[in-house]
Amino acid sequence: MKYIATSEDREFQVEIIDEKHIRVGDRLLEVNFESVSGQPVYSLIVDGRSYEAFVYQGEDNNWQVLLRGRLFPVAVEDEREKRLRAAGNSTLAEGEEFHLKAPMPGLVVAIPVSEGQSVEKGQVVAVLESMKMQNELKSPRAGTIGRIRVKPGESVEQKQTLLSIQ
Amino acid sequence: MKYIATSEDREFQVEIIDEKHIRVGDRLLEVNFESVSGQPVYSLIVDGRSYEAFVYQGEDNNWQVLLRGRLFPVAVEDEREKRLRAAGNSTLAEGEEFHLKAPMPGLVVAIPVSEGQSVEKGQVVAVLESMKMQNELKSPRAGTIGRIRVKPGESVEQKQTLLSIQ
Amino acid sequence: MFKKVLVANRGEIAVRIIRACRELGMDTVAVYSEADRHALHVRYADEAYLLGPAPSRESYLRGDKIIDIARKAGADAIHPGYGFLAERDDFAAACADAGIAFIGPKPSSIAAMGDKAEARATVIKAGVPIVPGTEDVGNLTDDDLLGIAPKIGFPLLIKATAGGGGKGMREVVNIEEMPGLLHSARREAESAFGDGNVYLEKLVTGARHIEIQVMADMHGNVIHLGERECSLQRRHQKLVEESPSPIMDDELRAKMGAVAVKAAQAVDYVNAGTIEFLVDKDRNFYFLEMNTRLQVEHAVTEFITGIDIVAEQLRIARGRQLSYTQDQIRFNGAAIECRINAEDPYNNFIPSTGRITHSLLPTGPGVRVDTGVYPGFEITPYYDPMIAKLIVWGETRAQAILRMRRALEEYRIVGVRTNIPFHQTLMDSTRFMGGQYDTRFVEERFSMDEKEEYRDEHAEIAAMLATLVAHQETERSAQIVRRGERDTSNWKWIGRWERIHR
Amino acid sequence: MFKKVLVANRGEIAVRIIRACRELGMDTVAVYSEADRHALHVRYADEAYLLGPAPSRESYLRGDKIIDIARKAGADAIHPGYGFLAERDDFAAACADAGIAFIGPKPSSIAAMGDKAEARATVIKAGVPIVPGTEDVGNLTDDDLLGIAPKIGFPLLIKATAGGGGKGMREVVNIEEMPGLLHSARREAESAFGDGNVYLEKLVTGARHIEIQVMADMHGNVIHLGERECSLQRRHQKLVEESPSPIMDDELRAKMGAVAVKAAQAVDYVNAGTIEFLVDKDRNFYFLEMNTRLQVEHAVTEFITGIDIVAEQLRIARGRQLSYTQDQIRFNGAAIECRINAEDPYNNFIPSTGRITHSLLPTGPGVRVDTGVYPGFEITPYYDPMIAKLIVWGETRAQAILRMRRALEEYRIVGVRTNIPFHQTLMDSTRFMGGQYDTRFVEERFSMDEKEEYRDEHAEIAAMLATLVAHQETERSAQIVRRGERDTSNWKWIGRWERIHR
Repeated sequence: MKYIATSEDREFQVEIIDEKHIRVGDRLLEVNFESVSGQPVYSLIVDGRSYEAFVYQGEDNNWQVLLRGRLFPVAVEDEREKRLRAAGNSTLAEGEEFHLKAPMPGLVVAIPVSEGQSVEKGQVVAVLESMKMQNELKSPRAGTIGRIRVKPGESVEQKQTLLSIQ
Repeated sequence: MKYIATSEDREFQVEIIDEKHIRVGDRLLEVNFESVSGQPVYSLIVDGRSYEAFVYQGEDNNWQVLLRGRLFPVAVEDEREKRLRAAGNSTLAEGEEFHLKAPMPGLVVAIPVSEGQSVEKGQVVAVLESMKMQNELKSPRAGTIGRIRVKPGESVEQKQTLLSIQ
Repeated sequence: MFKKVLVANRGEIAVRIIRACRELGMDTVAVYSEADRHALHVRYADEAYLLGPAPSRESYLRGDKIIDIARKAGADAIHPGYGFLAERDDFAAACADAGIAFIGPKPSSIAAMGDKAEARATVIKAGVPIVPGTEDVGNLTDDDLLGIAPKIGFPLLIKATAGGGGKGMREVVNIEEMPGLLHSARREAESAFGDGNVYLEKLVTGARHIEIQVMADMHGNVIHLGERECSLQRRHQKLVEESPSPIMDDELRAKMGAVAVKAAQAVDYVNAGTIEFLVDKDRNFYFLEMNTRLQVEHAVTEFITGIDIVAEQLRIARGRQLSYTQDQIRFNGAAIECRINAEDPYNNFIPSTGRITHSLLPTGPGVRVDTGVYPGFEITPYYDPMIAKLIVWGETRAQAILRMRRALEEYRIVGVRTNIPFHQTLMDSTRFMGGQYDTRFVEERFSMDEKEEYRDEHAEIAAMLATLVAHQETERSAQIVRRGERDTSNWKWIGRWERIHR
Repeated sequence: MFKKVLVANRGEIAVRIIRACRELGMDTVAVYSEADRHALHVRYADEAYLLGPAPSRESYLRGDKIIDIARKAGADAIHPGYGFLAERDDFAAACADAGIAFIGPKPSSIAAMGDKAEARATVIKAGVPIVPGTEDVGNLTDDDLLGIAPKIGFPLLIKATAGGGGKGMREVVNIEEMPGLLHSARREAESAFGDGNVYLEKLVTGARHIEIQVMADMHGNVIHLGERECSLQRRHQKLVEESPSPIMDDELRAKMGAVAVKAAQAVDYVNAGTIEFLVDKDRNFYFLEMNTRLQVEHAVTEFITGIDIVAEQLRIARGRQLSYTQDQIRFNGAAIECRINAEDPYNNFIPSTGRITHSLLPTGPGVRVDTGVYPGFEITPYYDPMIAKLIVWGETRAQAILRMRRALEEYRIVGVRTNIPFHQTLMDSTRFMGGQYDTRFVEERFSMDEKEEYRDEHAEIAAMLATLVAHQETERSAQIVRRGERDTSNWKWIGRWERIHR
């Protein structure tokens, strides 16, 4: 699974390959990662270097890493979340019809709205399942649901239009 | 609830009166008893004296108390158990009919044997419930179940005969 | 010696005193509030008695109850530790009336030094240099003070006459803001000490806060155990103490020591006490106040002198002569103390409460940790945030700093945030290493995020750690979702959705 | 100094060495077995590399792998600690061949002292008194030994020439049992050191085991840091060490120290080493053997001399001169060490394994705990049962004993049984307090349950505690039963019973 971690204003591409390997940027690294005594204290041995840190979760995707007496705030997103954010952030002018597209391939779990229904900005208009997780797709603005092009249970391609909002 | 604790070859009558009071022999004591960090380490403040000890359970009713760098093996029985033991221990000659009596008032939960059935020494012949606990009554010797005088669901008085073993 | 000693305190200092008593073969009596049933001093003491509810006023400040308990338990002495009742002459007197030895100075000495204005007047007579300010005894009205202020000159400090630890202290840079500051200072002093009296003192800039440890017995012997450098403070709270002071030399130590002894003698002092001085850039020193009790940072002096100050307190209180003469006192190596507080250095040092779930103490050569907490113990908001003192010794100051860095790096406390990262950053700061700091350094010229090159080096590791933990969390929640799916298939579930939303 | 040091060990000594390196600004490399991923030395080191499976032969004894790792990691020195590869001259030589500094003596010195028979021959030449026994070098057959035995006289000891720590050691009281004991001794020595050679030594009765710490640099300077009294042993395993020895005086110390230095010089010794002596009732002393490495109990000497022996080892290995001359060495106060083992003193000291669920370290003045374990760490059966060393210092031996009692009482380790109660009983024993003990004291004249009056006093408290816990358990199980009842009523349940039993 691929993640984008932002630490000290630098973006790091971190891919979790398996239990023992990760790729950072284009470097394949052998890692040995363990939680100590079931505490939020983690021991990381990466290519022989041994590190221990407190890792606390902040809001959303923000983590606080206390390492060697310094605090590093780190934002971690996986690609899905990044796309979701992109999808959500796509700004648009009023009135103009907006086509909600699938940010990733997946299974339509639910369309909790019906055609003609008016929705608020941020209201959930579709639930899409992918990577064994269900992701709520929100309306980028207030409006009315136009045509709904998919039904629950259907699988959709990335970028396939799910419904439109007038 | 009353207990008999045997420590250093001495018998102590210890009665748990409530959360904060116990009676040892005829002395009423105020106690403050706490487990430390959810460990088998216990802090006891009794009439102002503060003690801390490890208390481990051994077999049956035997406890190991590690106090001030010394180990005290302590046997703890409640009256019920003592009576049960008395009942169980009551030795008897072969052949002679043995009348199993209720060691305490209670509810007959089960009679897992039937008349005429032969039983081993120590085999459970009756289950009696009292003080919200179920107590198995064992046959003091091998033999054959004679008359069964009680049925499950019946409540019985202390010393009431439950069944006989020939 | 005493048979049984009641320790009228809590936390690490109560534990420290119990240890000294035990090592001298004395029984110990702990007192505790409802919040402290599981506290270490209760667990370690031979006896323990409940004082009352968590708030100090209803528990650790209840001198009457404490004396009753001492009587009931048959304690022949009471050690007050620091804070709480330690500098209350009425409590010391009440102990005496009850025929219980108060392990500390005479009530008269506490009173004389406890009232800061009177203290100034007393030591002036003894020829001890003081910071310019209101010379006369307290009870001054705001008008008096506003009148005197310009003569002293700004900036100046408002200080509580009954005060200590910066409570009721205000800095005044001009006359306009002074009335408001007087008001808040008096209010704070009133609530902290039950005495709203304040006095004024010139603010010495670029000053160091250096104190001298003195010990005096009932036979007129008074010695000093050298200095402790306490300039590293935040909001008048000491954070780090060290001895020797980076600016000290034998000559200045001898001079300040002699003055400290004189100040103690001026109030006929007995037992352990500390004279606090302000030392300006030209190494002129001025008497600030005397702490008539055991000091939090006493362990720093214990490390470099090898003297067990608390044990010596107990002997003195019993009427023994001092075990040492001044010329037997040797200073060996350097010691540093970091006060470990339950507060978040990344969030304006706000106190952090909660249950300690895990802890790993630094140990090994030259390391001492005095603490009153342990895994499973709950840090409550009722008392001081200081949960431990980490003290190290080294043959040289440089070695002590390296050892302190090592120890801080090893120290793990999970469950509450601590200021350990603050200390780690401080120990790495060139100013501290150079010994170039004053009482304003921490607040005005110290930053938690210096050492950029260092941060760059570890930014990537931090990124990896955060990602690995985040991934773990994701997997975990994903599993929960999967489990959920087994119960009710998506199709049923979607049906429900549709019913609801049609 | 060195840039990066690999620590070829585990447990408390690996942690101890990492601390010294860190305080000298050196990077550290840990090696670990599959059982030790969570071990403290792995957590504390800057780098960590897996050696192999848990058994020592496949991990910590794999000198080849360790040297490869040192090369790969770019370590310029290896510290072997004690045990494992510490006294393997071939390993020391391999380090030298790999251009990596071995922090210890030259291979030739290790070899000379490692072979006990050769060692005896060597020191005899240097005029060092030895215990009568087989003077000639090893490789003796059982027949040879059986022939020599009567000349030496019984009782005597069979010792492994490659040995140490009592492995392969047997006591022989008559010729009849000797063949069998020779067999088992050789077998044990073979498996422990890969060398079944043994030699004989007269058994000195009522003897004390006293060792002298020596330090030697590459410039021919050799000094001693006084003695450590190590007579308190069980099955030839030291349990308690102290310095000074209760029987020592300056004159004897000077004599033994001089002899120890001579013995070290006899093998051209460099770095830290220890000469073990047997001292008989008349205070005659005999060379036993030399441990050519850091000793478990080195911290006792660190406490009374103020010298950081491990840091000094690192300096010496780098080619530095000793930081001290003999006449700069001062002995201050008294220090005692208790070895805390995971074993049950109430059950014939059988080792106890398991996860440590809770731990509370004694701290405060004059207390040091060196340990490699922490709450959550699993004690495995693969390695030495020693999980911690508790060392205390006091101005006098009496104070040190009182402090040790205090510290032992505070120490809490939950999850495994420990021998702390043994130490507590020992510290209370009049024989120990009087300093009247020899190497047989623990096994032959010490009992875990003395002090009857004490037991009577606490029998009742123990009864209360056991009862309260038992009651709590009863209540808990009762609740479980009650919960059970809610699910299926007794009546249904009885019905089932009847069906089954009709």
